Amino acid sequence: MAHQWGMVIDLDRCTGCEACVVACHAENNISTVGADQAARGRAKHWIRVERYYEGEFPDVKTKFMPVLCQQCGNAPCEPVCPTFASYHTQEGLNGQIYNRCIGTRYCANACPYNVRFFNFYNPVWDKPLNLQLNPDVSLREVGIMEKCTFCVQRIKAAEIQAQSEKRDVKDGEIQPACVQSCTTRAMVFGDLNDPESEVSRLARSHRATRLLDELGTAPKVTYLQRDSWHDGQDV
Amino acid sequence: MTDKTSDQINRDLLNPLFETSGRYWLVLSCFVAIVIAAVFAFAWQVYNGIGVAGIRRPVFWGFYITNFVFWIGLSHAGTLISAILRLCNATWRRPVTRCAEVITVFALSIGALFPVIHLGRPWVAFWLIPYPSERFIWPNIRSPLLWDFFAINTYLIGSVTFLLLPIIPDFAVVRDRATGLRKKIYRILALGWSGTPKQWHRLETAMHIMAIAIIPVAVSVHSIVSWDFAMAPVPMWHSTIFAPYFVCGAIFSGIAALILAMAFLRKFLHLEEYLLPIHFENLGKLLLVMSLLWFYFVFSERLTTWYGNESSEMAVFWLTQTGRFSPLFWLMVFCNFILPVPILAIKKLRTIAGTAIASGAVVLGMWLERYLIIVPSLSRKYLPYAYVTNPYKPTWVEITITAGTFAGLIMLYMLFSKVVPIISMWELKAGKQHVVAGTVPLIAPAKEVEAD
Amino acid sequence: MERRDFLKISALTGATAALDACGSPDHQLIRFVPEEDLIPGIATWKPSICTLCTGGCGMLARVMPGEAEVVRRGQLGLLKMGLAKKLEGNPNHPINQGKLCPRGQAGLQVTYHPDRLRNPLKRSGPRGSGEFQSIGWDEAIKELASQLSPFESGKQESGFAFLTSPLRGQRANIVSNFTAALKSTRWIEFAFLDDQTVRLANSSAFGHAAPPTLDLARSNYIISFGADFLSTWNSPVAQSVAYGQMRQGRPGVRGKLVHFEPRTSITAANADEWLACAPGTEGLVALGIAHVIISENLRSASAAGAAGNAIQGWTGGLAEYAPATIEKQVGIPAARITKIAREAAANQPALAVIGGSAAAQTNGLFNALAVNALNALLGNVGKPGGTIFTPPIPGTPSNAAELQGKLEFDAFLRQIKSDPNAVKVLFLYHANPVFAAPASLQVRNTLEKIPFIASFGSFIDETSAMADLILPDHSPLESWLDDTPPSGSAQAVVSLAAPAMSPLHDTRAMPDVLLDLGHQLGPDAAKSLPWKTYDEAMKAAYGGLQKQKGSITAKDADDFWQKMQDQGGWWSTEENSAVPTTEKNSTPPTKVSAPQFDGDASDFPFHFLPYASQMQYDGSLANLPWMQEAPDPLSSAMWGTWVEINTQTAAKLGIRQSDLIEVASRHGSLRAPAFLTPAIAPDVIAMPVGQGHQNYTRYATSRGANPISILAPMTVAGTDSLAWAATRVKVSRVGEGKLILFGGGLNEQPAEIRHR
Amino acid sequence: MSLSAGGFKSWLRIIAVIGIGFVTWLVVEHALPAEGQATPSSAQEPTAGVFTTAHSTVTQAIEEFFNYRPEPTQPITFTHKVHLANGLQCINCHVGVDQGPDARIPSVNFCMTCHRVIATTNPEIQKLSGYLARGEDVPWQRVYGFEPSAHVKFNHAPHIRAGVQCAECHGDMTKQTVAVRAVNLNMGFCVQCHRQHNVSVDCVTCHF
Repeated sequence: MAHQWGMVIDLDRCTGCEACVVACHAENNISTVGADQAARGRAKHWIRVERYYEGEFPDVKTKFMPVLCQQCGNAPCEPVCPTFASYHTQEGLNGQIYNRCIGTRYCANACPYNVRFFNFYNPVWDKPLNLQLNPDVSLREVGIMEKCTFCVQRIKAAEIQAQSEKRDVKDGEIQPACVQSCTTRAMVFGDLNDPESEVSRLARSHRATRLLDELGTAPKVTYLQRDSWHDGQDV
Repeated sequence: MTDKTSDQINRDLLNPLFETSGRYWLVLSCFVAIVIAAVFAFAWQVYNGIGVAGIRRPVFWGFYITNFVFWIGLSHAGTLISAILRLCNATWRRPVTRCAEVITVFALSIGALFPVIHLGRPWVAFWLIPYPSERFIWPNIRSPLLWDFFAINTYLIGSVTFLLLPIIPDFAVVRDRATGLRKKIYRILALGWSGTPKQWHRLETAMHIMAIAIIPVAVSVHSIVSWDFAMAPVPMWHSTIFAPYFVCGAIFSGIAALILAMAFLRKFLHLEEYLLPIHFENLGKLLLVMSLLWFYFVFSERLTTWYGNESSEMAVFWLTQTGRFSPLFWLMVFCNFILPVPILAIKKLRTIAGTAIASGAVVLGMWLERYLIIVPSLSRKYLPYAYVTNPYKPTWVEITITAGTFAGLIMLYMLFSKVVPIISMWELKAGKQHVVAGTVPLIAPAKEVEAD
Repeated sequence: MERRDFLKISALTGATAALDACGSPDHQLIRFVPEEDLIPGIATWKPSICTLCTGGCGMLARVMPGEAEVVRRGQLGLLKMGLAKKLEGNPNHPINQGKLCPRGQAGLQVTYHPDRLRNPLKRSGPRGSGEFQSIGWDEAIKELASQLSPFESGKQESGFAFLTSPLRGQRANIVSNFTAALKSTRWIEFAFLDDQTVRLANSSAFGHAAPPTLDLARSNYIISFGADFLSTWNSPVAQSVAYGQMRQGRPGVRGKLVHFEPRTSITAANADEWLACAPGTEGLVALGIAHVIISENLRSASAAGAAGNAIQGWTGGLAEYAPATIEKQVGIPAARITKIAREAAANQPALAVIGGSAAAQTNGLFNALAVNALNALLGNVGKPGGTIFTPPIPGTPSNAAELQGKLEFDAFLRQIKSDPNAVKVLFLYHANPVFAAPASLQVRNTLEKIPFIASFGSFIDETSAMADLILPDHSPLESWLDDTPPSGSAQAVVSLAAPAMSPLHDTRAMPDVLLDLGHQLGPDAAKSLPWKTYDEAMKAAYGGLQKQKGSITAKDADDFWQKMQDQGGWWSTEENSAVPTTEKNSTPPTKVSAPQFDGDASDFPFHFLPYASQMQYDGSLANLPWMQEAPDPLSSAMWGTWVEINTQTAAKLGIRQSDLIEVASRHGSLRAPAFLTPAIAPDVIAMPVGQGHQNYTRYATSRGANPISILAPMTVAGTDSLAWAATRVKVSRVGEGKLILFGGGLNEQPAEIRHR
Repeated sequence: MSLSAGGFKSWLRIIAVIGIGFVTWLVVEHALPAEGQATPSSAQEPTAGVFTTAHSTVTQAIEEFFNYRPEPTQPITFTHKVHLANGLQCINCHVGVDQGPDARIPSVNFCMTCHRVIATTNPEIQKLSGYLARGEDVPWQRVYGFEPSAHVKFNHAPHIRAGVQCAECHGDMTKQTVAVRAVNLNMGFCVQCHRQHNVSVDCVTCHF
């Protein structure tokens, strides 16, 4: 049976430290664009930590929410791509096939989560920063759309490993870079088709919600809402 | 006009083909220069990357797609209008049809450029063509962009045919007058037209078929263009009203463009005796109707959004009504409704100058409309964190290319008027004959021959 | 020059890239023989240690073969070598348990930084001009030796001084021995964010001169006073891991976090209750809470023991600190203080912690002692779910000794100012006081007086730009490392790591250079530095742990040594957390002391609150592109600095988002764009430390403004550390500014709708 | 008549002036680039002396577009034929091919382990020892491999495990001296084989 990779993010654990953001940059060869381009809205962060304030001083609530590609089961970005560069993989990921992308940017407009990023110029690494580049991830050149892949290179590696050992991928064996670095263990990754996996278990929590679920995108990222405190007795 | 003999008609209308003033070349070269600048800008963009344009996350579409929709809209000037007029046999249409159809062909080909210009990697645009390869990959038929690709090509082929068919007899006339190399060329273009009853009859049938066929195509094209937006779950895009809204807007801007073109032709090609106030008045009435219709669409779109009060859509709504884009929005309303309606409604103002002014305003207003559909929605898309802080601003590249396409249309038009009589001569003659006879069949000369 | 161009081209053509398909060898760089035959595409994981902050996290470096452009034998060519590609937390390490913060992740870019110094440099232009010429190592070391030789023979205090960032483990040991060998007591550890105040308070209250270890994971109620323990304070990753556990790790139990700070730090943002008490009144609040607990007999005053006795009037029940009495002063309703006190007493185990700005006021020591007393009153010091202390490493001097006889930085400056000949040679290592000390201390002019300065840093920064000689250190990933984190774990921890990769450039490890020098200087020096190399020193120091009960069982010394490298260190297995000594009470009871502020409230209406940036920390990480482009968690700003100001206050002053505003104290002024936020006290102006470098690589130079520069030179009473939260400022709008934000909407509701 | 016409004309002019003025203001206000927004300086990126995935020259871009790659010229005319004839297996030298993505191309040290004693007089072997003497590795040129812009992540190991013979993709090396590009490894070739052995042809199997 095919896997359905999914993620759970516990907003009650997340501190907004952004370890995931930098880990993602390191793992996925995401180039920095520099101050000028960042000012022109060209910065690329496959995962970002959204911060919202509620209320006015002194009763201000601050909320953090990591947002990455939700790997929608019913993704608006997929049908609009004229060349199948953005398409649904057999394991339920929203694949982005760089070499097939012609840069219509239609997918990015269709995406309600704004998690798709475009290479307005060729990426640049001042030597020898290029020595850090992860050989398992390809470098996206100018005119190509890119986005979070759930670290598909790690998924593939684990699957090949499992296959060579004639077994199925174990739960927790695969950790995307963001999940691995998450300092509070707020993120959990796993197979939603396996009811026993931790991610499935957490996705059944009473705190589980999905981002912009009302749009019918069927996201595979589940958010566990922030808990409240009453005398320490709370489930 | 009725007292003009066919010789006079020939003389007046063929005059531009055989005599060219120095001023013509001067003006032409200006426009050519602008076009060249645009080509350079595009080359610059290909070389450095699309980043030289002003687009930014999440406003990934800007001037280019605006122009795309605008030009496709403009292209509804001719074919649709002239087809309708032909079918319902409006005699006054005769001098108008051709300059209308010409606009269609040129505007369409210019509009079709933009999807390629706006690509991140234009050199692989050919992947939109479904061609067999050993990789078993085909384009994605679910994508509205692919629908565009087919719709636009169909429409282009259709309108080119529709334009060329009625030119054939005029080519023949030119052929008979021209000399030397020109004669050779026009001989080929005339396809051996000799004006036999059979040829007239076939021309008639062909025109009939085309006139009927082209209308659904024209309507479908702009519906599909509208679906580029309506199919995406973006606030204020995802709306069922878009298809008719766009078609209406297209015809609206199309008529406006036609009136402008006629006004200029009349002035510069000295066609005062042929393009008469009556033509402008009638087209003006059409424009008035479309203006009211357009306002109806905008109103109902805005009303439903506001009444529905869905937060993600309200963000966009207020951004255009009172927010950063409100000046542009209200200018649009002014240009498309407040200014043209009185001018066109009051008979005294519905003069050539009046309609021309109204049309100019409408063309601008319709361009703004497209801009206001695209940019505000993308800068207010769902999650507030992704709202743009510093807005989309076009760069010199986008502006140059845009200017270049406007110059391009005029350039092509000027060149065209030098190779083809801009008014269908034989239809004019036919019209004259049968004003006398009192009956107005579609193709008169055939009857003539029978009479003999 | 031509050669360089050619290299550029070869780089552009992707000769160094994944594919060099076409062409022939003579169009490419020569290739050196690789040390070992590496198998391409296969990754190995090598333990390492994060040195970027005081946390002391253990790391695993993912090393893969790659082709690097390197200079060998004075010739440039390609070398197949193992390259670190990714850093992850070491899952076995007791401190960070497999996790790593954004700063740690970015450690890679230190190694591969384009502006990293590649070989020894000698000053060629006038001092500070930044003109250097490359020289060989032998020449460099000879130069140093000639400078130092007079001191070694001398008897009295010599003119040698060693200025470093806070060091631990054998690095510290070698530096101190080296300094001693040169007959000098001037080893100065400098850092903008030092924890001296907290250490002192802990030492007098609990007998442990160490920062606390917070057992959040098992705690039910946490009261934090300005300690941004989820971001930059103490051992952030250890605390974050525990925090996650505290929130959702225990079925049926969810701990509560209450945070007192004038602005919303990352910790405040995650608190269940954030209370903006007036700056400097944290101690009062703590005593207010204690008062409620005592007066309502929720716990007896005596329970606080020594910590309580350190506060005047503690035994009397702190009548004058009743919430109703202090609420005006602290700006928090009495009811809430009372409520918190009752909750804390009811939800055991509970703990209190102080840090950050609360301890960086002029009355910081009092605040710390007050919080310690409260902590002791809550009764969980040294117990599970409370504040505990990392036990000392068996067989090594306890870190209590580290406080004694250490020359403080401003004392050092005073010495030079009073006697220009006091210091003749200064060694610099990773300390950048010219940037990280208030301009009013005139660090640059003072250090100018020193005839000879040598730096071991890997980068040119404001301070090392003044050096006469630069001997670049390896990057952490390229060198041996050891660390003995004083906090963050209930186990005694010794981290140790062999080089994860071989050096890219012609650099040498600072400890090895010191040992070389020592042996060249003479017999005395050689005696006090008995090891040939740095790793030998470590082997000698930690060999004894083999007998201790810990994470490694080895058959012999070499086996133990090897296992220690494989594991990334040694740690005791059972949690024998050090017990606080309650009977010892050295200091006389301290009276309540009100905070002093520089500049009077009428001219300078705002409190100025600099804070450690999540990304650039204290400024030492501003040179890393990832740290520049990663959006700040709260402001989402990139590639620059900003001034946080309350929305209403800004409205009063006519300041709009991203306007350029001027912040002026009595000691200087700076300009930066405004960032409007509701989550800061109306009378407080906050600003992240880290930007505003004048000379710190291509990425950080002249970017943003440096809040430290306008601070007043005030110290925390009873200590020598800078009271960096004790400055008052005024602000005014000067024009349009440029603020690069990644995030757009600040609030959940789109503004267009909210205003209707 | 003429009067009214004249009145009308002047009225038109006023409208025109107002309209044009208003439009210009709007364009300046809303359409024209703000400073710092559209400065061509930002277009100068990427700067020289950097690593970039793009092509440095237009010619290169065109060559890749038409998938033209010149045959590599090897520094040493290494003969696979002889080595294989002498009983060596591919994997003896190309270590790691069954463990991970890439097969190793042996370093000069590795070759010299045998050639210290074998065929030392052969001029090509002397070239080899020459490299070692100069402390250089042999600058072997890649024969196969994908353009970076193909974004292909090929992994040898699973193919070896699946029992794919080296020859199927690299030609019969027992007949080659210096390795030549015997098989055109384009996507069609891969997909065809994957379909035959009904292995996944999901794009993300190879492209990520």
